[in-house]
Amino acid sequence: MSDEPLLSARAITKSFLGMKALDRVDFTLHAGEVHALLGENGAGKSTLIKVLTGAYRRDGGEIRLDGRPIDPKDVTDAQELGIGTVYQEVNLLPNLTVAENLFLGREPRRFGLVDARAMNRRSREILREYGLGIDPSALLASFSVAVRQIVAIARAVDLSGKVLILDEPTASLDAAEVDTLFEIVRSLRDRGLGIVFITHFFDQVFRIADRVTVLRNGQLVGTRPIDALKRIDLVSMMLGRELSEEESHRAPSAEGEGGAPLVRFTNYGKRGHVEPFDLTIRRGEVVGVAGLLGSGRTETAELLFGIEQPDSGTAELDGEKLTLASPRQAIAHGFGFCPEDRKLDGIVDDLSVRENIVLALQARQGWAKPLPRAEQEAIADRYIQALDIRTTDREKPVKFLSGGNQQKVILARWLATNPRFLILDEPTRGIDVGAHAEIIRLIEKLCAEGMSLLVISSELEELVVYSNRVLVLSDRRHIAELSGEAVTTSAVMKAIAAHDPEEAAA
Amino acid sequence: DMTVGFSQIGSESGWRAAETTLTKQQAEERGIDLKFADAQQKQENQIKAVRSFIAQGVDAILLAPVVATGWDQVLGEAKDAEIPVVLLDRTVDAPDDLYLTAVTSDLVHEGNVAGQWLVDAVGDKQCNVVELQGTTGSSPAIDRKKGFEEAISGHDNVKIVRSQTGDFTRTKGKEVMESFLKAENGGKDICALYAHNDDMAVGAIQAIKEAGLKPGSDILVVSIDAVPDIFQAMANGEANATVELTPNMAGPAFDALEKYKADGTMPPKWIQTESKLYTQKDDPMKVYEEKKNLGY
Amino acid sequence: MTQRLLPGLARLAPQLVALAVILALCAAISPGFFDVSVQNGRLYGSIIDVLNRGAPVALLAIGMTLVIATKGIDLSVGAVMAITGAVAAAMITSGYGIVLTLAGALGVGVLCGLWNGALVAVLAIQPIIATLILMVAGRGIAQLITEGVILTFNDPTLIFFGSGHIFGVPMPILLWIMLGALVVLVVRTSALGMLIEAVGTNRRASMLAGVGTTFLLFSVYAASGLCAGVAGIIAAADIRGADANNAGLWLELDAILAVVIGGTSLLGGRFSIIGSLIGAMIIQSVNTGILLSGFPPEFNLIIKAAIIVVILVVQSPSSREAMAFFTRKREPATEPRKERAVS
Amino acid sequence: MIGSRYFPLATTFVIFLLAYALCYLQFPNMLSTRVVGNLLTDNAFLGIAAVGMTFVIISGGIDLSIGSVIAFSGVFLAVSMGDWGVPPVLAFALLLAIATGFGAVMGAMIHYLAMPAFIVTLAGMFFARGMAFLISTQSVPISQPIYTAMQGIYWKMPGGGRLTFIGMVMVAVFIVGIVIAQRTRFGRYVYALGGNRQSAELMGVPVASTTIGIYALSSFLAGLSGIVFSLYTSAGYSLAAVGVELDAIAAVVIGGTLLTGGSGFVAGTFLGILIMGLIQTYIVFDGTLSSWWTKIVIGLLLFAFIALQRGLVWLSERRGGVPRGAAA
Ligand SMILES: Nc1ncnc2c1ncn2[C@@H]1O[C@H](COP(=O)(O)OP(=O)(O)OP(=O)(O)O)[C@@H](O)[C@H]1O
Ligand SMILES: Nc1ncnc2c1ncn2[C@@H]1O[C@H](COP(=O)(O)OP(=O)(O)OP(=O)(O)O)[C@@H](O)[C@H]1O
Ligand SMILES: [Mg+2]
Ligand SMILES: [Mg+2]
Repeated sequence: MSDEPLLSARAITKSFLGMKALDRVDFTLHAGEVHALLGENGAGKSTLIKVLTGAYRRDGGEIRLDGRPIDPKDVTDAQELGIGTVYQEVNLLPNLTVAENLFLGREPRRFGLVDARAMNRRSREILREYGLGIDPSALLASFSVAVRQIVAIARAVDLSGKVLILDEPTASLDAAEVDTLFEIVRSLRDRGLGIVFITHFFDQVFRIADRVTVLRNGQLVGTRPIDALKRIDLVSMMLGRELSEEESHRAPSAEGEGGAPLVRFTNYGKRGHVEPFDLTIRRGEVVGVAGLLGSGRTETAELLFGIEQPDSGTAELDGEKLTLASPRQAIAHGFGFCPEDRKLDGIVDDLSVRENIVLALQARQGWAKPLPRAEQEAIADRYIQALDIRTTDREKPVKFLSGGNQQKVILARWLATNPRFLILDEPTRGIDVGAHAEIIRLIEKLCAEGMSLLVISSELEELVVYSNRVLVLSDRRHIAELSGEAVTTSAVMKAIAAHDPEEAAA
Repeated sequence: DMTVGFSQIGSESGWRAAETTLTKQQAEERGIDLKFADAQQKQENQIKAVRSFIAQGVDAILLAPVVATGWDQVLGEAKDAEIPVVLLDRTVDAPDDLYLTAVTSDLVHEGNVAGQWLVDAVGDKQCNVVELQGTTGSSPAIDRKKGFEEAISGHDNVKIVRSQTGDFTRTKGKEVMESFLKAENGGKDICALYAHNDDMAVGAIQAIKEAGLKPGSDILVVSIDAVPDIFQAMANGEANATVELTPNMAGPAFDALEKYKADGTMPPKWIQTESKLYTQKDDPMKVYEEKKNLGY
Repeated sequence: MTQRLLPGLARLAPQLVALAVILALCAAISPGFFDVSVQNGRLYGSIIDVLNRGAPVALLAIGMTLVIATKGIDLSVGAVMAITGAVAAAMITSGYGIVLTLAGALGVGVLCGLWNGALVAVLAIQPIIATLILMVAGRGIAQLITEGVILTFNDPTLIFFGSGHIFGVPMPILLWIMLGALVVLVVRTSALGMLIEAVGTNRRASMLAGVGTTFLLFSVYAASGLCAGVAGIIAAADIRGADANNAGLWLELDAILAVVIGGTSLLGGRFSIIGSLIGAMIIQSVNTGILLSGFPPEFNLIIKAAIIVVILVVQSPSSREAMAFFTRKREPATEPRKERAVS
Repeated sequence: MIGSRYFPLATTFVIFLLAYALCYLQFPNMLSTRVVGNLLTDNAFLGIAAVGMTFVIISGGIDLSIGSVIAFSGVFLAVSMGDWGVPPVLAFALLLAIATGFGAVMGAMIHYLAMPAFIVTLAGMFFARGMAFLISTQSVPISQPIYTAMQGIYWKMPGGGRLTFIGMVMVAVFIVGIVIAQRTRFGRYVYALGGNRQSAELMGVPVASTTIGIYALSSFLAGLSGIVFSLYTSAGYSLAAVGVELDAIAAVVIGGTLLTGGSGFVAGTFLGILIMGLIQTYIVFDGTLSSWWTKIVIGLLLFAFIALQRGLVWLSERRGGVPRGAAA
């Protein structure tokens, strides 16, 4: 680590519509370090990244790279300076092929024309380092969010001559993928790159980071070397207060298991999506769903919520036959579904926070029975407070909220419908520790009130904390179900491994 | 018997519909197999149609060209294929050996007849004329304007004070007339209206009435085409004169074609149809009854 | 209600300013522009003409706004006008009563809208193309009904819708104002407005939230068909005949223009019907102004293009930023282009 | 799955062949070199303009001005060569420069003023035709030796059909268009922009210059199409080519390009042009349709093609199970 910082930013200021998202923030990055950037949802992490890489123009402050002032006007400028970035939302182009995404703007050329063959060959080599054996000439759209995220990382890594910035790159990656990513990050660090890493997973911070910088409400709280930092200190830096419940563990409650069956799916499946499975969910029960990438978790949820139609099997609710021909029908029966891809399937970005929160409730009531404005406001305020959604006011278009806060808005949308059966696909993706604990507590409270939950999550630690039972999926098949005392991280890992030893070994 | 391809411009007005109807009728009467192609107002479609007729091997082609220019090539192809072409209602800017004959009226002459009528009607009185032009750039609009201006030139008492396009439609005719009336002192300064077709005149007549003036007397109305509705207006005293453009262009065309096919008689290069002037004196109701069922 | 109305009006400020400027220009060209007198018991004057002649575009713009709010577009409205006008003329001349005639014509308009809705919502054909089909075929259908001629009629009640008046106010003006008010009322007092905006902003997310997207799409296209139906009847009644060839020709473009000038984005989502109505009046003022100006018709298109460009430039987010920049020196609130990058 | 990207293209091709076969069964003359030659010649100007439109639509935009630009081009050429005495080659160069500049200005307005392409190009449509009116309202014949010479270039196919110069120009433009779209960086940028503008920007796509380039290209091709049109008709006319933009859009969409942007092929547009040409040829061969039935039948056939295409794509999606996001 040299003394001269690789990248340094001084007194960066940026405001949106009069609201200060960054207030004289300083930030330094040395060559050969992994620097974690932490903070609650809406603290200004993504904004800082965007300012540094020219995606936003800053209102004030100064940026230096290798001691020379730089002023990237757009992302292209930053790329040319050797700064590669993965922005928070997976920002690739699903309509291009994987290879085209990797090489957009710097395609290998022969005789002035793009050399597709060379491009595909090199893509295959690059992706192999990430353990991804996919066909680079296939459209990116044909792959899951996780795969897209890996491709985005691979692109940024390949672009970064000096600095690599990763904004929540691991949100939908599983343990094995994260390991692969960290190996690559370490080797880049050893080659002398500076790496900025944003995450909400503390484990990852302590595993990989050399220093951390914490932001709170757009202001710099401090930068510390990781060695001298305790977990609990970090949390209080972020929150500005102590978090007692953060580690709250819960023994799966007995009442959940004993509750009467609420929904039952028998031999439910769809060819090419998920093989037929049986699933019963009792009142007040949390069923966790674990599995590797592309194991069919999301697709299971889509079947259960009526987005996809099954070609075999039956569903019952309270012992009565049930057809789930559309999400609308599922909702009418008291179902809810927080999708994994919040940008595409979740938020309605031009509408306000209030409208986003009441959307599902209003849709269920029908257009002819509008919720009175006062009631809408009351509902919105209630959830803004309950979930600690950071927004200047409830009429702000939801697109101006930070990623994690958008996630909470969608959760609020479903809670507002007071569902009997709620499906959460990666509910804690991109959510900060405080909110994370909040959401887990909320999940527990909801089941205590008799709501049934199906939670899909890549974080096994989290999953085993609140699940009464855990379904394990692999290769689009339900391969195991663990319940009661058997719900432990290692048991889940083993179940996955039993099916696919190679992947679990990683 | 004969197969004849007919490339019609489109169906943009009642007059055009009548021409189509009459052509079909005439063909039927003579036992001619008529292939009809509507070009939707586009020259390129007409060229395509003529080419397709050639490819099909028809015996003759009737062409009502949407515009005068741009026919040399395709007419050349027809000539190569030895298919005679007869032009209907408008001529083309092409060497006249490329077509058999043209059956048309003289658009400039029509405007001239209308202008002449107005000049005679007003005598020495000062007369401010407003003009409703056809679609900007179309040949009837250009020629009918030219003919009218020729007729009134030299008569300093008659002058055009306002001229706008009414796109040959009733709606626009009415809308434009409304603004003419406002711009010219509520219509009190307007002595006559000249419309490039009857449809616009019919629309304008309504505008004049709604402005509280009497069309036909407060404001003279002269237009061109002689479609049935204008005769009704004339019968009511709301229109003064119209110049007929006969929709029966096909009759003379088929006559010429049949003679040519029978013994090779070359018809004259230009068969001009009459541009007859109708006024209120010509028993408009009777003409209306005659014309009513011609497919206008 | 008033608290919410005021910011709404503030949002329409650019449109209102544009309208005021254009009207002022008209008055400069034609001194008597604002004079209103009573002629035959009917209000009479250039400004009345603007309101009256703007009726078809205003009516079309009402439906078009809803369609555009769902991220759609309806190119068929001009043709639907021709069809409904033809149906009305055909029915009234063959002796059906005025009530049946109106019901028939409006019913056909709604039917056309439902057809478009089916193509868009059920067959998932892209709106531009789905409605292009009816745009092409519809005029043919109208001509089929009238057999290519102008089908004239003399029924006084039907004519009343075009050139009649109540308390001196011409019927077309009353109709577009009333229909506009009605639609605004329905859309804003029910949840329709919000649901339409949701569908237009993110159709998939709305579907997943249980919004009946299919129903909404059918409704907006049907509404557009209905509005086109009313416009078609007015257009026919105005000239006492159904001109299948020319009724509503190219008016779809004017209607879309009105919606955009009115501040509704072609990308769907937030919409303002009042804005669109103002937009329609802006367009008509330009048209009437051109007619009053006495310029030769060759200039019409250039003038229109220039005015559109000026209006849009003034309204565009970038220049609003620039203006804010110059008025409130050195306080650049946001970076417009980059803002879009995250939206 | 492998072919799914090209599936709409393949579908369109199969539909075209089937339709042609049906036409042939009814009118054996349809399968003559004359008809094939005519398909190329008669649609040359539309095809060239549609190539530009394909780029615009793939980028998520639309260009309503092309018909007017074609008309302007004709009038400009006719008057500049005829009345002003500009030598033909210079007139061509001048025209293409004007057209390209015009497109670039529209592109710049779309980008820098953040105005929707639909409206900017609508204003462009009014403006270009207005300029044509200002130059001349009349149709102006062109009688230049170079025109006669170019019109005289053709290959007479066996059976009497002609592969004309302008037909060949169109084919060449399509080939160049395919190469630009598929094999150049600009081409990739166009797709990127249509896929997701913000993502493209965050991935370092030069959005401003690409947008300007796209509309400049479209107007350039519209200008070229105008030259071809003036060759086709030997005249310039301010009322020419009304509504060509809609025909071009229809051809592009029938060719399998999504109006939402991001996906489609220039080659598909070629098929779209052929299909539209086929519809018209069929109607003329039939020759019994009245003016109104012509319109209705064109609409119905358009519908049939699109519905068929959707149906096939839908079937394949069901079978192959294209995952979510693919439609986005
Ligand atoms: N384009 C924008 N317009 C207005 N406000 C914005 C915009 N982008 C971000 N903000 C606001 O700036 C603040 C910081 O947001 P930012 O996305 O940087 O947070 P973050 O730290 O990345 O949070 P998260 O962990 O949830 O991703 C938030 O309050 C957000 O609402
Ligand atoms: N590693 C991979 N290699 C190839 N294809 C993959 C891979 N991972 C996912 N996919 C594709 O992504 C699709 C998405 O599957 P699905 O979303 O049901 O998985 P998931 O278990 O929910 O995973 P995720 O955590 O990514 O949401 C699968 O159909 C598969 O084709
Ligand atoms: Mg963030
Ligand atoms: Mg998933």
